[in-house]
Amino acid sequence: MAYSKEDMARRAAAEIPAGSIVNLGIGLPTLCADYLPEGHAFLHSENGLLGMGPFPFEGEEDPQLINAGKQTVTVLPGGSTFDSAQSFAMIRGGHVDLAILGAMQVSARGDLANWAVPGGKVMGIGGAMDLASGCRRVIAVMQHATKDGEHKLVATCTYPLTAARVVSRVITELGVFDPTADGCFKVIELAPGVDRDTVAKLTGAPLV
Amino acid sequence: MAYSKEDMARRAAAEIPAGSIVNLGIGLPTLCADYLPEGHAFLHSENGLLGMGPFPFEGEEDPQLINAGKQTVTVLPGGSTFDSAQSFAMIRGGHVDLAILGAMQVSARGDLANWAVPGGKVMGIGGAMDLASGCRRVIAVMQHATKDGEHKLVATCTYPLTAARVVSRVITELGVFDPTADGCFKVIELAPGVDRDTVAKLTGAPLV
Amino acid sequence: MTGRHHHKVRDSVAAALDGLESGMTVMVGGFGLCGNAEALIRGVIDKGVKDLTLVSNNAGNLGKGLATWLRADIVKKVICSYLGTNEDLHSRMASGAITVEVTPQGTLAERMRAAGAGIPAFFTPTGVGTVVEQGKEKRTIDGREYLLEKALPADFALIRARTVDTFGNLRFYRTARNFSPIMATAARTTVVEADRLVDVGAIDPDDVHLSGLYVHRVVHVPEHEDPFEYKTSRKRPEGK
Amino acid sequence: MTGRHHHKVRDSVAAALDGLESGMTVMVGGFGLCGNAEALIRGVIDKGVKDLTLVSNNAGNLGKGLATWLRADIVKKVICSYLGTNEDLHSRMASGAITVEVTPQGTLAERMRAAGAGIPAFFTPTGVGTVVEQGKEKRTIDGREYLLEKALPADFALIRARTVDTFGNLRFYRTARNFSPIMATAARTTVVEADRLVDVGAIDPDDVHLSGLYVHRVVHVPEHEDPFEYKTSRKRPEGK
Repeated sequence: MAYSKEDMARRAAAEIPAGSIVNLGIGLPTLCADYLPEGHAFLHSENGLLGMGPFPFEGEEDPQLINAGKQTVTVLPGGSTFDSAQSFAMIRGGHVDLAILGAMQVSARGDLANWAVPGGKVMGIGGAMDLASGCRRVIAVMQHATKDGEHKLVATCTYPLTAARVVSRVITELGVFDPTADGCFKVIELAPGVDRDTVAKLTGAPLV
Repeated sequence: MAYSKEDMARRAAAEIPAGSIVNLGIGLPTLCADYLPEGHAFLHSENGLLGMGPFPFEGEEDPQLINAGKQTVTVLPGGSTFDSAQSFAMIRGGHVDLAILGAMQVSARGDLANWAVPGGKVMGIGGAMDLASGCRRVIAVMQHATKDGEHKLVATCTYPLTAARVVSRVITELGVFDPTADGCFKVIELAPGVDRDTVAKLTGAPLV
Repeated sequence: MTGRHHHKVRDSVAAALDGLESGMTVMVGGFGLCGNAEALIRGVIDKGVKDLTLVSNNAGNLGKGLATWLRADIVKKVICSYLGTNEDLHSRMASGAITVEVTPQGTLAERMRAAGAGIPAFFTPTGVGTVVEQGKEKRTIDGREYLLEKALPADFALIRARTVDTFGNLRFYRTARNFSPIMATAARTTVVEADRLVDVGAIDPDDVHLSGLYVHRVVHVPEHEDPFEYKTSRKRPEGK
Repeated sequence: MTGRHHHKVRDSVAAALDGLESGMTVMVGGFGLCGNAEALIRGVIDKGVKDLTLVSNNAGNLGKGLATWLRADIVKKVICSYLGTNEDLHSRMASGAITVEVTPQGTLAERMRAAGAGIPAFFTPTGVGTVVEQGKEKRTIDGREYLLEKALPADFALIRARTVDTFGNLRFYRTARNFSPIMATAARTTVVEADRLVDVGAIDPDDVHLSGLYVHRVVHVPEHEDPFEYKTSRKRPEGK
């Protein structure tokens, strides 16, 4: 009974302190917003918006009010808009408390690879490197391994890095794991019905 | 019949192109504004104002609307306010077309000294160095020599520099002079009744 | 001897683009298709220039916006942060028709801001330990590693704003702001496509997002397509 | 585990200054006496802290504003751009009671902006060939000389704004803005003295001058002295 995507989003949302500024990456991390009590945290979107609200009601979409994934969104009372230099000043300057990001690989020392596949099509960097190196805390939400069983939690990333030693916690369908300075993943919790041996086989670095 | 202060201000104002952005230094340069046709140029004040207008009418002074000399001023239609980082980004980035500044010494190569007297009280730098090195053109308005006849237009500045090789024109009560790359002051014009020999004696570098 | 801050309003897109020539570096505002200067983008194609270096976060998408420049083969190089699903860019990058320089988005923004602010280079933590390091000076300052990045200026900036006065003071709308204000500061000539054109005095000095000091030409374009890139919504609950 | 962006409104100046201790570096907004956070300035004296490093463009004038800190002998060092007629500072600088670091005004502003923006150091042309060069790296970039300047952070920023919502979004008034927004970005803790306090939603997102992301505490102070430093005026022409 591994975590579902919804479970993973809920588990990641539980990492968000009340009264914090959070940037949610494209994809699964975006779902975290559904599990936050109203007014609990303030969502930052790197294209120039703080206080991002949910998707608009049908018929109220505004093409000039979007998130970093170019989806139409809303702005909550107390929100603010700003230019891209200001937005990344917020990120790089350490004013965003937490980034919850998708990942392709995370190393046991916290290196993050989430922007390019070796030999794959270059999708670009976008805000990934700034978010990973600038936000005060970085949590990765990802599948524990590929469909073919290849490790994604690894000893050393083989994919191009986004930033080195930045991920403090990894949330996968199998549980919650913290990279450590000595190169092991510390098991924080296992999903219901998941045993440690299964996780160990699917992880490319020692568990502690 | 040397130039009066008003003549000097009028002469300096004639250097201001229509449709330009200008910063006028504290003191005599401020008087230039009185000789500009309405809407001719746009005055920048480094404390965060573009489109500065004349002093307010008596009774309409606002302590929160001041110029860089901390005098109460007004803002004209089309004016804008901004923070100090933005204001100096404008200056340093070359977006201010012209600075007209007071000077203690100007060298024949265009070095400017206008912020400190050796051994004197330290008044501070303020915006002087940013204006002198950032504005596209710098004109100095000054007395030609001290009361004791000491040179102020010199071969080499003995006062602490504000910026090197930035002054393109000097306006004094005796006339208009341009520093040159070969270290002479080029005589552009002499005030009515002023002869070249008088100027040469009161100038610390060759005239051409 | 006349400055550039009189009579900024042009009566046509063509007049507003006067002096934009082949081979130039052009910054174009917008985040994907959001906040595009649609008329100016069309105008550059109509002008017949080519070999442009385009600086834009995405260089268009879905065949729209700046993707029309790619299809018209008038771009030789793109400096951007993200290609994503922009197939027009992917295909030309693969064929070698266009050189693509990919930069972290925050570094791209800061390089423009630096160019506009007279800062020739700055240190940033972004990209340390990644491919972005290549060819750059790395330095440890107060115990942390940083890369030296250089200012990125342009010949022209083509941007759009919601409300513009005749001096070129700008107000933007929501996330259509994005890169536009900083591009305006980084370019030798900044051209603004104005949704609404108003007289000086109509915008309070404290309400100006970007001073007209950075703006050289204005053209009034009241109608825009404003295409959706990803139109997402939720159902309205009953009774709301 | 609670972030710093809930319940920012404090009911007293003393509560707003909680944690401000002797020996700290404190930035205080204002250009001379214009835009001073008057109640917070008084509150720091009342608190009884000392040995502060004060970062301010002028450190007061005419015995008012931050000159009250100088007279109360609670400042050991001042980082400023201009002393001018501030006799309280001149006398203490002469006696050695206070160390004064004088910085070009634009460099002072940019160093704060850099601290807030995660830029540890940047190159600037200002000060090249002057005493400001001393002890700094000088480098030629694209044929021009520049100095390397470092970011300037602070423990606290004490600023004032005209309109503030309960999340700490700020609007400033005219030239009272000056250094306040960038100081807010450069400090670990930013305290805002609000002329007017409003609910969230009262300020449109596009009208926010500085996002509440940079603000940690707000105290409502409706009354201010707002002294004139140099009250200049002209006569109203007859009939106007």
